[in-house]
Amino acid sequence: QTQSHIVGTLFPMSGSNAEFGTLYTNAVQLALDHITADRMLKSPIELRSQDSQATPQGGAVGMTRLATVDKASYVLLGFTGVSKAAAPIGGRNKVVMINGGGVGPDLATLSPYFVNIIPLANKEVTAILPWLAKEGLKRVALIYVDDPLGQSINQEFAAGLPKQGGTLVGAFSVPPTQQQFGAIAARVRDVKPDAVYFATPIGTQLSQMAKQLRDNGITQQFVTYSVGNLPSIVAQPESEGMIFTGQAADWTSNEPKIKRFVEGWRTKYKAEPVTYALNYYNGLMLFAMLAQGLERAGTPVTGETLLAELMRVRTFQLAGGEVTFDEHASASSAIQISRVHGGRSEKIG
Amino acid sequence: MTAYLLNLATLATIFGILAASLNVLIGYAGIFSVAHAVFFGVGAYAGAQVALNLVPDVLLASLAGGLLSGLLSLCLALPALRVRGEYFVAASLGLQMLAVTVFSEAHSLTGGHGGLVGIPPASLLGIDVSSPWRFLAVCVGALTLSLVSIAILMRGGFGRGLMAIRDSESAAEALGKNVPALKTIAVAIGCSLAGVAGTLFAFQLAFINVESFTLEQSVLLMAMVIIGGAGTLLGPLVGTLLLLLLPAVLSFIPFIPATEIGTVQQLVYGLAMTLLMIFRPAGLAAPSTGRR
Amino acid sequence: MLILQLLASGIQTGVLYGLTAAGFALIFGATRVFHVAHGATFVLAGYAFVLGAQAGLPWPVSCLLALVVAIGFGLFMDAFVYRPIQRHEGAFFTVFVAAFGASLVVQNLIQFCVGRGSVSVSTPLTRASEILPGLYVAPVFWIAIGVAVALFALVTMFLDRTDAGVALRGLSENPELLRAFGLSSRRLSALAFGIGSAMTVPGAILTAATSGIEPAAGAHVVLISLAAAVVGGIGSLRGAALAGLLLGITENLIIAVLDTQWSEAAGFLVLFAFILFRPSGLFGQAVRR
Amino acid sequence: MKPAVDKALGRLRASGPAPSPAGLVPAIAVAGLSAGYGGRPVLSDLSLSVPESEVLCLIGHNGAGKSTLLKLLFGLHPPTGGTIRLRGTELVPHPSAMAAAGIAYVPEGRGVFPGLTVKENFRLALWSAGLKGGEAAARTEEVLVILPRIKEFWTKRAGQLSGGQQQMVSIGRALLSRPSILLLDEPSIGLAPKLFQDLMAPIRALQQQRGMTILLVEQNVGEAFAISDSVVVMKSGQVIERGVPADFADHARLMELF
Amino acid sequence: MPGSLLSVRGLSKEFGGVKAIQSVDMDLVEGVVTALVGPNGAGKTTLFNLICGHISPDAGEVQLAGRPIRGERPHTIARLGIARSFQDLRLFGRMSVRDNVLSALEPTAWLWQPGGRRAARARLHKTEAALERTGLSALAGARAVDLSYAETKFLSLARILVTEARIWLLDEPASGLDPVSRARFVALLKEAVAAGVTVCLIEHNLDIVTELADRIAFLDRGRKLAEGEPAAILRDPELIGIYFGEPRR
Ligand SMILES: Nc1ncnc2c1ncn2[C@@H]1O[C@H](COP(=O)(O)OP(=O)(O)OP(=O)(O)O)[C@@H](O)[C@H]1O
Ligand SMILES: Nc1ncnc2c1ncn2[C@@H]1O[C@H](COP(=O)(O)OP(=O)(O)OP(=O)(O)O)[C@@H](O)[C@H]1O
Ligand SMILES: [Mg+2]
Ligand SMILES: [Mg+2]
Repeated sequence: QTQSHIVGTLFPMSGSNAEFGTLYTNAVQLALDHITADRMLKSPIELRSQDSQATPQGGAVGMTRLATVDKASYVLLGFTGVSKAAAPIGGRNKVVMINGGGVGPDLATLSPYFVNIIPLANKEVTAILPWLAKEGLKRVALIYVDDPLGQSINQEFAAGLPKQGGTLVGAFSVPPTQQQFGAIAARVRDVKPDAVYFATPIGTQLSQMAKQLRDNGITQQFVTYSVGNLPSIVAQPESEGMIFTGQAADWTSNEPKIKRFVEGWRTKYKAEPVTYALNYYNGLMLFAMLAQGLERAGTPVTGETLLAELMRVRTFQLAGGEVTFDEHASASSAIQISRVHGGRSEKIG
Repeated sequence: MTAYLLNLATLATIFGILAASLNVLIGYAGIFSVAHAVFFGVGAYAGAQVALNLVPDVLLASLAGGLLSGLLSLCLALPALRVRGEYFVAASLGLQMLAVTVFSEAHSLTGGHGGLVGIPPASLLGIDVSSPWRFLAVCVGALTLSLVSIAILMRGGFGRGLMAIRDSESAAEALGKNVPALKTIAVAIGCSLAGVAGTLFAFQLAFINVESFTLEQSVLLMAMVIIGGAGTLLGPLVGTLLLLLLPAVLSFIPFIPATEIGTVQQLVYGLAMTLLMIFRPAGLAAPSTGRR
Repeated sequence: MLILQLLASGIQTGVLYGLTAAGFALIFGATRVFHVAHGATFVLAGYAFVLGAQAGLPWPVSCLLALVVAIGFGLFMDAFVYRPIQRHEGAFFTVFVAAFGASLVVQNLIQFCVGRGSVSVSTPLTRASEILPGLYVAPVFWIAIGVAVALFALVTMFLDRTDAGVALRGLSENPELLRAFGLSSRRLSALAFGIGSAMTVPGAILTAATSGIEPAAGAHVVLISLAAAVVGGIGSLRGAALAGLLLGITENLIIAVLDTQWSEAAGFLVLFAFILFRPSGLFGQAVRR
Repeated sequence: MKPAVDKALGRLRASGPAPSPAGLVPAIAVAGLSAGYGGRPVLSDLSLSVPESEVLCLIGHNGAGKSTLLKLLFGLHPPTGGTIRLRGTELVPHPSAMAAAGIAYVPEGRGVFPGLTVKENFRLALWSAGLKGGEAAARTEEVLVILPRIKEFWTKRAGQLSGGQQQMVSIGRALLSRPSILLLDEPSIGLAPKLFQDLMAPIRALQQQRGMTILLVEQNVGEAFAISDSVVVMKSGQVIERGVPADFADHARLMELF
Repeated sequence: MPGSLLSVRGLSKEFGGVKAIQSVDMDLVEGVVTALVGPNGAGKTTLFNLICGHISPDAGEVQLAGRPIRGERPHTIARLGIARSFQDLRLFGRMSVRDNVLSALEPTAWLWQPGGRRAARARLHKTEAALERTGLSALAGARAVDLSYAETKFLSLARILVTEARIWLLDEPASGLDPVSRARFVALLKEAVAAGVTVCLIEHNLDIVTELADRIAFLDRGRKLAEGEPAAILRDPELIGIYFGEPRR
């Protein structure tokens, strides 16, 4: 028995985004179970958790703590603000940071040590545009949170829709704290869209948007990106029929890795898994693979060696399929389109 | 471990400056501002812009941050000259909410919700002070300077003038105090110091966005001052240490389940605030009241 | 039509703001306590209702449960937090910090016990139908107006007509003197907290039905209450209610021309302007010392 | 001059500290009473008896503890030791209990709610005395007979009244409960001397007619003595002298006592 | 009027229908003690507030040694040498007794004080002397809120004592004092008058008025009804009727 590998998590565990923190932690826990069961590593993995509160300051303090006190070589984190604050600290301390939740396009180039295992949001918009055209949904109204994510989605639509013969008939930005959407509904109705696209990174906000728009007589098609895959949203009656994109993650697939993840999740947490969870599951799995390679080669496992290993291998077989990292260590994988139906999500393309 | 402690210590120092500057308003001048984070923010953005676009010199950036905050503090002085007590609290609240909106909408100046990224490492008059130890030293220097100047000012006639206004504005006027001028200066001093703290914060984090300058931050700052003891020199520091380090200490407690750490922290935090106020209403650093 | 629709949603938001703000103003007016935990009362009432409904209780029972929880929390804060502090020097801001701490405790306790997401009740009453071309109004619109107006009338009548109401006004002026009259200032302040807290219940229940309620929802509620209480003139129920309505309408109407992130700011701009240009509020008397 | 004072002093000492007429239980008797604010003692081991149906004037230097004593007697401030007996029965003072036992208290300063009308001020007093309907009306009428001028400003806000009028309302509302014991704390402050006399004359008449007991704290010795039956002097939280007003007529002697 | 240091001409003020002061003329003559007498609500305090600039008059003129001061800010008027006390004292409650007095000595306290250490020491000396005279030396370190009633009255006087004001406007400075303290208080005032201070005081206690005042100005319902020698005023049956009777509204 040698020294254990320290892996940190830096998720919001309190405040309005704490639902994500719980989800991500569960995913990491499941991955750890599987890694241990498979005896992938010689030394055990030890998890250390810090609360980022989804704020930059929380992220900076937590990251420093993980990097310098806990001496983690590998940290899983999420949220754009947190990522931005943590990235320089992690970079300075040579800690590999895995982002599986934040999808702002400005995350791509934060630091060489900053790895995006989730396809960034602009890629999701690119994937939904043809589908909208195919369905004849020409007039699109966008409700977006005014942050880099929302802005980039807005730009993607404004540029991409006309090419497909559609128009962005209205783009309404909201602050991240907004909870009342009755008035927005009035404006959305006013522009007579065929489809309404929601771009908010906050799950509770998305569910409120969907409910209040439906309540206020908006019957048009709802569309969103991977955030729509949260269990609380899928379960909500007002989400019925909502379309969302996400990494290709087919829960019904027979591919053994994904099957193991889905079944493991169902037995352990008595719930349906979501894409975000898969990202963080894969995040820890990726660590195990990298560390396994290093252990075999007799190289010590540090942030530096892990990153070198990642950039050397580039392509990994993770649950849900093959993932390739580009020169900025940002992943790309296939995007799938799903629909909420009867409180479950089903793949439609 | 050292780096972690250094980081915490630096943050504590920065918040120490903030709390001490807020204390000038709350404790001495009786101006109950819940908009202090606004001036913290203004300083941070101004300092960060200087560092990003001109030179990453702490002194220059702090000067810019402090000056801009001091200028904009007129927004706070204006209502302070007209109303007191609850009305002023409400006014500063309004200012805080407006400022948050402006911070998140003025993309070209503040980067919006995305914030300003990649603030370069700090230097001081050409010397690199970006290493944790050196930057802590800079911050401690700034804190010491602030505390000393606050102490000197508040022990002297200026401080007495402010406290007189705090206790009875009309009596202070009747004794020849120029109330509007004294109040405006006090607000300007408090807010410029907050701006300096903001600049240091921007350098320390290398990334800032509106989330650090919200109402919660303002209330937290206020709690630091009140819990430590408003109107005392060391009270704000005590309050800062307590409120800033409490979460850090709690995170070392092993038996709290990882998923609940945040909630438990906040719970203890809130409980500590309430209980401290019930049992030490005058603040921790205040002398236990003798007569009366 | 857009304006009309926004006006409608402004009125619906506004009457509930007004009612909650009037509760805050009542408490502040009578006891001089800046009850920042008013938002926590709101959230607790909302959760009590939702949990009651989810447990299968009939809705009147759930409402009653919410009422009991709200009043209970108000009384608890009065007796165990504010009163001990006021027994000391009772500085205004000490109360502020203590109340803020208590709100944090409530928020995190709910997170701990119930969960972090928002909860809501589904009811067909929130489904809007087109009553005029382009104007969609849900039954809750009428319910909100009806309940708020009725409750507000009831409370103002109580304050104007009954002995206890007169005593509450006396309490706001001089609690010590009330004791010299042989009345219990404690019981009266409990009364103020009871009624004031009860006034959050309709807002909480209807919010749970329309937009769902989350542990952190209290902050916004208390901000609005505070702003409305000041714009209305501190201590004036009528002023607070009217200002609440005004803030709700402003927030919504502004969306016709600006993006939503400006709507809250617009409300606070109104507040700021009021303080600068009419510090006594809509109905208050000037304060200067 | 000097021998006269000595003689008066001698007579005072001979009469003893608490001359209560034999066989009559005093209306109020306190023994060994002590109290303070935040640990600072104000009253220490104070004993005093107020005979039934008398006007007892309590004088003493500023801060002697006179107001504190009245507050204690009405239960507005807790004692730290000693006993309070009301017509022989010991009780723990509490405002509502004291009010129910027939004591009324008129505090120092203006004892009215300035924002309420005179009528509403009276209404509160009636409510606290548990009086309703016809009975309340009768009591109000009764007080308005004693102090008829209150009718002139019946619907005005108390804050708009002059000091004398406010004091009249304050005493009037105290009379609503038909108290057998009235505690008056410096009713003359801020009032012109004649005003005070005019105000107190009907109260004195009522007192004699009903046999009410009045404990009057006053600084304006001249006016107060004119309507008092006996005088008690307090110094630093203790009773140091007791006598009848005539005993203190000598100015120099009075100054010495302060 | 010859020797008039402060002159008030046609001063009027109305509060929402209440005519608190109606075209009042008054002169404070150097070295003369004027007592402002009148029933409650006569407008005495309001007159002080108008003179000191705490509220602005609707009409009228105020001159200090020939210089018009109407419309000046209160602190300017104070610095010109008019000191006032308040009916409700308005001490600086959370400051020490010493600081209460000291702050009265540094009206223009900016970020730094002119004169350096020596001037500061001189101010401290002056403060200690004032505390000594008012009998507060032993309490110099106590907070003002912790003082007893009589002590607060003396502190209020000490704050005025240290200023170099030529005119003192005192609003019921001795009300509620016990006879001994009152005697001490009056003695202090007499000393000040002897030293050349011009005093105007509002007082209900006619003993004090007769003991101190050289002149009486009689106010009722905002109007000055009479002014003159105390003996003359106090003999006027009509004025006495108003003063000792209830004010009729
Ligand atoms: N609420 C209070 N808190 C603290 N100390 C108090 C309080 N009330 C009175 N004291 C102090 O207790 C002492 C006695 O006060 P009290 O009011 O009983 O005196 P008094 O004899 O009525 O004087 P006066 O003639 O001035 O009315 C004084 O020293 C006073 O400062
Ligand atoms: N700021 C104000 N606003 C409204 N009314 C006022 C104000 N100040 C004074 N008044 C009114 O003006 C009148 C005169 O008041 P003032 O205080 O000058 O009387 P005073 O002679 O000092 O009486 P007292 O002897 O009772 O102190 C009163 O009717 C009072 O109610
Ligand atoms: Mg007294
Ligand atoms: Mg007056």
